[in-house]
Amino acid sequence: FSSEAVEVDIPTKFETHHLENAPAQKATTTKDEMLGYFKLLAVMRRMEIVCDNLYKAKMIRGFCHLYDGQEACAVGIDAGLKPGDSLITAYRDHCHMLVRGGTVEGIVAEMLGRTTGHSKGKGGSMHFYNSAHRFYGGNGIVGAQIPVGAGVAFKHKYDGDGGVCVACFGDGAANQGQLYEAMNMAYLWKLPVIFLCENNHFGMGTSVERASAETAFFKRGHVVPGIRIDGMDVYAVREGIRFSAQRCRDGLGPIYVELDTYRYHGHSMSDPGSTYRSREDIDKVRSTRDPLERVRNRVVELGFASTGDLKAIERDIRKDVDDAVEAAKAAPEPDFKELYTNVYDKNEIPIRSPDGYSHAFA
Amino acid sequence: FSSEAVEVDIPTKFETHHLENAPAQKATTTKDEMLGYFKLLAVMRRMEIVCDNLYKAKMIRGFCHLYDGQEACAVGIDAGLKPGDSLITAYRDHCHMLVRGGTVEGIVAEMLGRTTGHSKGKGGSMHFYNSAHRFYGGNGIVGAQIPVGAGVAFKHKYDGDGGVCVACFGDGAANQGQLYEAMNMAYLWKLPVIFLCENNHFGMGTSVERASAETAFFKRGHVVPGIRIDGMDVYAVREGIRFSAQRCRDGLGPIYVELDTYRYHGHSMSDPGSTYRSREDIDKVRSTRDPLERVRNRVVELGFASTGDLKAIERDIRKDVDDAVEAAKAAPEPDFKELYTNVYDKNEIPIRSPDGYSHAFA
Amino acid sequence: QEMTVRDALNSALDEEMERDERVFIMGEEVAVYQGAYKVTRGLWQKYGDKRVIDTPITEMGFAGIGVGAALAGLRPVVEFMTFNFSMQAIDHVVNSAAKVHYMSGGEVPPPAMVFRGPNGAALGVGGQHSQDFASWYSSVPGLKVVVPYSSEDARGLLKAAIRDLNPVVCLENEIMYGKSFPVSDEALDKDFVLPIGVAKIELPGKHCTITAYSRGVHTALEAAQMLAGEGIEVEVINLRSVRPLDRATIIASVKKTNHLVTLEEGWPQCGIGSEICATIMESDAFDFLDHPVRRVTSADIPTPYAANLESNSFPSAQVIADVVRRVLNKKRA
Amino acid sequence: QEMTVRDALNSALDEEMERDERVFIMGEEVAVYQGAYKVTRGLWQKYGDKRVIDTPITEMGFAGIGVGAALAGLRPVVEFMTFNFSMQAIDHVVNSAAKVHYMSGGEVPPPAMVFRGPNGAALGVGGQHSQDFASWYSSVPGLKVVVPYSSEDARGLLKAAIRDLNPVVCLENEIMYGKSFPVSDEALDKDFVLPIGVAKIELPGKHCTITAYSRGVHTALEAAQMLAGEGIEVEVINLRSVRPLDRATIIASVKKTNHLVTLEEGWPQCGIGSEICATIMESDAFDFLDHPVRRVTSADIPTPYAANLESNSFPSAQVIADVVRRVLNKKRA
Ligand SMILES: Cc1ncc(C[n+]2csc(CCOP(=O)(O)OP(=O)(O)O)c2C)c(N)n1
Ligand SMILES: Cc1ncc(C[n+]2csc(CCOP(=O)(O)OP(=O)(O)O)c2C)c(N)n1
Ligand SMILES: [Mg+2]
Ligand SMILES: [Mg+2]
Repeated sequence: FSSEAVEVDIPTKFETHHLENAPAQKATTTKDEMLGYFKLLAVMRRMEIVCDNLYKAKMIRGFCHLYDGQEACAVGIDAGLKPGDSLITAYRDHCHMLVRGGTVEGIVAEMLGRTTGHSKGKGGSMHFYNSAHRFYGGNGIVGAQIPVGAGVAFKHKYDGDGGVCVACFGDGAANQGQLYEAMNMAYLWKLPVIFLCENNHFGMGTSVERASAETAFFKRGHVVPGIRIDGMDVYAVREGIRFSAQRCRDGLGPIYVELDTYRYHGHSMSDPGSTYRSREDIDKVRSTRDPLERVRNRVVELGFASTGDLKAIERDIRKDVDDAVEAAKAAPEPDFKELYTNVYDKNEIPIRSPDGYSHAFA
Repeated sequence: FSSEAVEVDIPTKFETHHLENAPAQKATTTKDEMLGYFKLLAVMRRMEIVCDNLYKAKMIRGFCHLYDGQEACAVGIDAGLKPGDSLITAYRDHCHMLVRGGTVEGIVAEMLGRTTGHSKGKGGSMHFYNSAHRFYGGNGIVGAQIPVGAGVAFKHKYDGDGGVCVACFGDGAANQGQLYEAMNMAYLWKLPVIFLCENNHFGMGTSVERASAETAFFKRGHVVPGIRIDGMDVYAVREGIRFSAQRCRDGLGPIYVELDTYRYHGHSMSDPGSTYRSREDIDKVRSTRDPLERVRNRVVELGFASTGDLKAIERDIRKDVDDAVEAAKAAPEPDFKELYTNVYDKNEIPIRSPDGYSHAFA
Repeated sequence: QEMTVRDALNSALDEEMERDERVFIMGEEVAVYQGAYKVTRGLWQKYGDKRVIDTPITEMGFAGIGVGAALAGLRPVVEFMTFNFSMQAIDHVVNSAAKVHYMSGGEVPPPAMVFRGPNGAALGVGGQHSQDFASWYSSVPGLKVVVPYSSEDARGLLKAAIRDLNPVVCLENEIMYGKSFPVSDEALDKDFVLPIGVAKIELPGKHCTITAYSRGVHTALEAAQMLAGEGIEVEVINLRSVRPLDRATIIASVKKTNHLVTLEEGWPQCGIGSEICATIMESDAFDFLDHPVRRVTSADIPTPYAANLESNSFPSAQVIADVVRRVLNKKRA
Repeated sequence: QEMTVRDALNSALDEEMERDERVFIMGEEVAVYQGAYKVTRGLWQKYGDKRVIDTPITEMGFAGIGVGAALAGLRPVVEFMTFNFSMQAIDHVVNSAAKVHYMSGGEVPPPAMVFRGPNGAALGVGGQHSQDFASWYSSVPGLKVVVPYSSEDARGLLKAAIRDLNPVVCLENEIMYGKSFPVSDEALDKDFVLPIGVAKIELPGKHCTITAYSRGVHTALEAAQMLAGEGIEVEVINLRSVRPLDRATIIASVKKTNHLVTLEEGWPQCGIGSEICATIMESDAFDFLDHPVRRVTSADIPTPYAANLESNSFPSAQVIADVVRRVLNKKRA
């Protein structure tokens, strides 16, 4: 049956810091669930490839931080949380948006600067949000989302609603002082926050060894307990997050989670990624740890679907993503009057235009 | 003989973090040296009492952060360093200035806003400096002096001059993110910097337990080694600093030093200090750990001087300090034209006055 | 009845916390110590640890936490012990708080929160503790910035700020905390709020307008009194808010008095006075000017400590009166 | 010969490092990666780890380290990958660097150092990556603030900034990095420095003055060209430095043209344009005005992403030309 529970192994050992216990090295799943993960991972992979092309075609402007390689993080984090939990991340946010109420069309439309984009075209690739799904961005300033995420957790505690906030950041951001300030307060006040480092081993062109005195990120909370999780294995991430969130819910305060992951693309589109790592480095991760391939192998091993079935699924996804992109392209640019809306809660404060002769809402 | 070496015990054990060795629990000294420390401590004690009075007489304005209780820190730090080493601290800086080329007259005159003040009356109590003695302040912004101190250490390394910089900060400042940013870079770059926390157990009215997730400050450098030193014992501080500075000189990078100390006065003059600790708390420290009394006892035990001799010395100091204060009071206020000097290296850029009609140097 | 600005702020906080469970206050020494300047006196005793929160000395961290709590639906009042320290946190005020509503295309409501604390000149606190941030914050779209002078201002503007659905910066002044002002019954009402963006004519007059805010209003009134003895009737506008700036009130006043002197305790360049000069340039009040607008500001220097220098670095009533006389082409009486 | 602004900055850094052992550069990705925008290309290869230093992404920390190194006698060039991130470090620029010489009564020389990087508008980077910090930094006594436009500006001002004995903020513009300009032999000299605080008349004209800086000069020249076809001769002033601001050049120009339009890509309130309006108010150029000064600025909003909105949020040549026409009371040709 597609909803029958099966057990899968989590091969990479969870490493812990200041924790008495650790998640089990296995997870329970079903055929439906596993195929669902496969599809989500495949959609993400495809979406990012399409973004790459749109950027090269000069249809996406400015920055564009692709997530391929790291997909198991976004999928696993979301799978490990409960409805009502919150999420915040940095600028590498397309796929986090996808698990938090976003659609490929809405995401791509945003990057194309269309009015149907999730931020009406006003935010761009670094600024996705979803209030209903408690997704608070999308932040272009390295490190800034970390205390903001702790503040969202503050609200969960204040209201006693049992919610947890996951604040994602990169290995580069992990050196930001505001992380330490936030961890200190979160520990003192027992805030239900998961400080989640997506360690993809580089902050732009700088490897973790060159940027961080301590590269075992999960230990850097010092008194804050930590756990290192294989970020290329969606089940490992899910179980690790579930475990960590439960600690938060139990009132034990913050935890520092490190997801060991990798990005295939350069930092942003202007980064050829050639000065600081080799093609072979990337190929090696791709061939041994790819998050999509790992689920594919599991599906096939468990007999949930054949290689051919999965190829067919991917073909459909390809088509769906292409359709979404076409729909996004077909959407209009934002109306000119959107220039002046959303500066304040109400559109009634006069706002000056460049020429100084005209004011919106005046 | 007054220059004959004697050995004194350091009763409080040095506690270490990530260090293979520790300073010995004894120090070598001489009669002259010990009497010198006694005098310096006594001058500081007296100077701070006099400042207290001057503040209450409304002659010192604004903030005034007294150092009594903590004197062994300033004296011991300086005694543990070599000529050519550097020092930077925060606003509680009167006594650090005294060991770095300052005079009681120059210090008090500054606080009285006189032109003979060490900063010509333009800085006030939080802003003492001495270029010749490599004393870089005096900083009113909590935490700011920490990376600045690491930058001074950067210069020592850059020039390979064998110097070390001590960057002092309080237990409250120890939570500032910029400390972590600075420690990370100092560790990566092996900067010869001593991150020195003068833990006087309170940041204004907040006890360390309420402000810090980890109150063993010397461990908070994580990978940066650390040492906890009795900050009420001038010999402990001296030996601990000497040991730490040697590590820096040996190219081993930064170290985190915690001086366990205490302030007798309120945070600043407006703080009655009554909401967050009791009179008895203070009296207990005074009667058991006072840095001046400890040296007094040692002097007497070793027969270097009698109680009466020391009283006489203190009487002289009292007189000297009073004379210095009188001299400071007698000095003129800064000349009006000083208002506009020292904004830039040269006094030639026109500077606008409040009325907008007049400009200095125009 | 009379009330100090401190008590006005304190009562405003108390009433708004009473009114709305979501309102809480966080900052250094706001709870046990009852506020470095005692603005939060008694609140911790009344509302407890949950709603009056002492933070470590980590401005960047707690400002960010405040923004997050607001995004999630609470109504934080974040106290900076002084606004000088807000420079450590200014990225959160601008990039995390002010811009998020716009960048999300409206998907995220603006964080409804207040950043407040003493701003600008205090006495004898030197170069790092005297900066006026009115012009910087007033330049940022997405923020509102209020600058109370009197006790009524303090109550009405802080209460309005807390109820406002946008991030509001409330720039108070330490020297004013202890000053007492008469307060009307209306101003004591639990629902007394002042509209943000509306200036107040603090003193009507017909010869020359002075715009001022915060402690500057006090000095402007002093100057007005000096000049009154010389037959010069000054109109003093208390700006109350520097973003939105109530240009209409300034323009109307200038059309009446035909003369304008701007006053601020901040640095001159790109200050509030500059903005008001530009406003007059761009309005029809320009044609009513009998003399070009003049600015009175702090000297263009870091604040010195020594009393004699310090007093010369900020605009005094004498200096203001002199400038008004020059603008009016009058000799000192 | 021609040179891009990027190469101009690069050669300036190279020559100054060559000239003075104490000069070093630190910032994110300045070494191995050769600069996020390649301004430091080749320097790490030439000067090695000691003098070209990749930092972690910790602006507050490394800006503070830069200040300390300068206080101790080195000549740091601190690169902010963009000035938007300088908000995390602004306390060090203002409180640690700009004020220390004054607060020490001259005991400590000012930290001789440069904070540099791209500032203001870039293309398609959205609300958090497009802020113009010219007005904020220009308000701070103790800082100098240069705003190069062309390759000659870039070379001459950056070299001057590095040699200056005060903390200097160098606000570059990403969009300009790739632009090519002719450079004179003189400008290629190893000792070519431009005086900080002196503006340049980029285009002489007699009908209307436009003040501009950085990329704005480019747009102003475009507008001037459009207007030239209509017989309107615009004088374009390239400010080059916003602190000190070369008021004399602006005033002289206005006395000649009798009309002034200020241009900036920053937010309007308390901007450089406001300051220039105030400057004219307070100078005798006021009496030469045939029309009040008008400001052209960015719209008073966070920068939107979508291309059509973005282009409307910054001043275009068309908008500038329109404003000049209005100021001159001319119909569009
Ligand atoms: C405060 C700040 N400094 C610098 C930048 C420029 N920047 C953007 S992303 C980035 C690298 C971040 O690396 P990491 O945190 O590891 O995240 P990743 O990109 O790998 O997801 C840098 C330096 C920024 N956006 N904000
Ligand atoms: C950034 C900043 N925040 C707040 C303050 C106000 N303040 C001055 S001293 C102080 C307490 C610091 O305590 P600690 O670091 O323990 O040093 P101590 O006063 O005990 O020497 C505070 C909160 C400040 N000066 N700077
Ligand atoms: Mg990374
Ligand atoms: Mg302390």
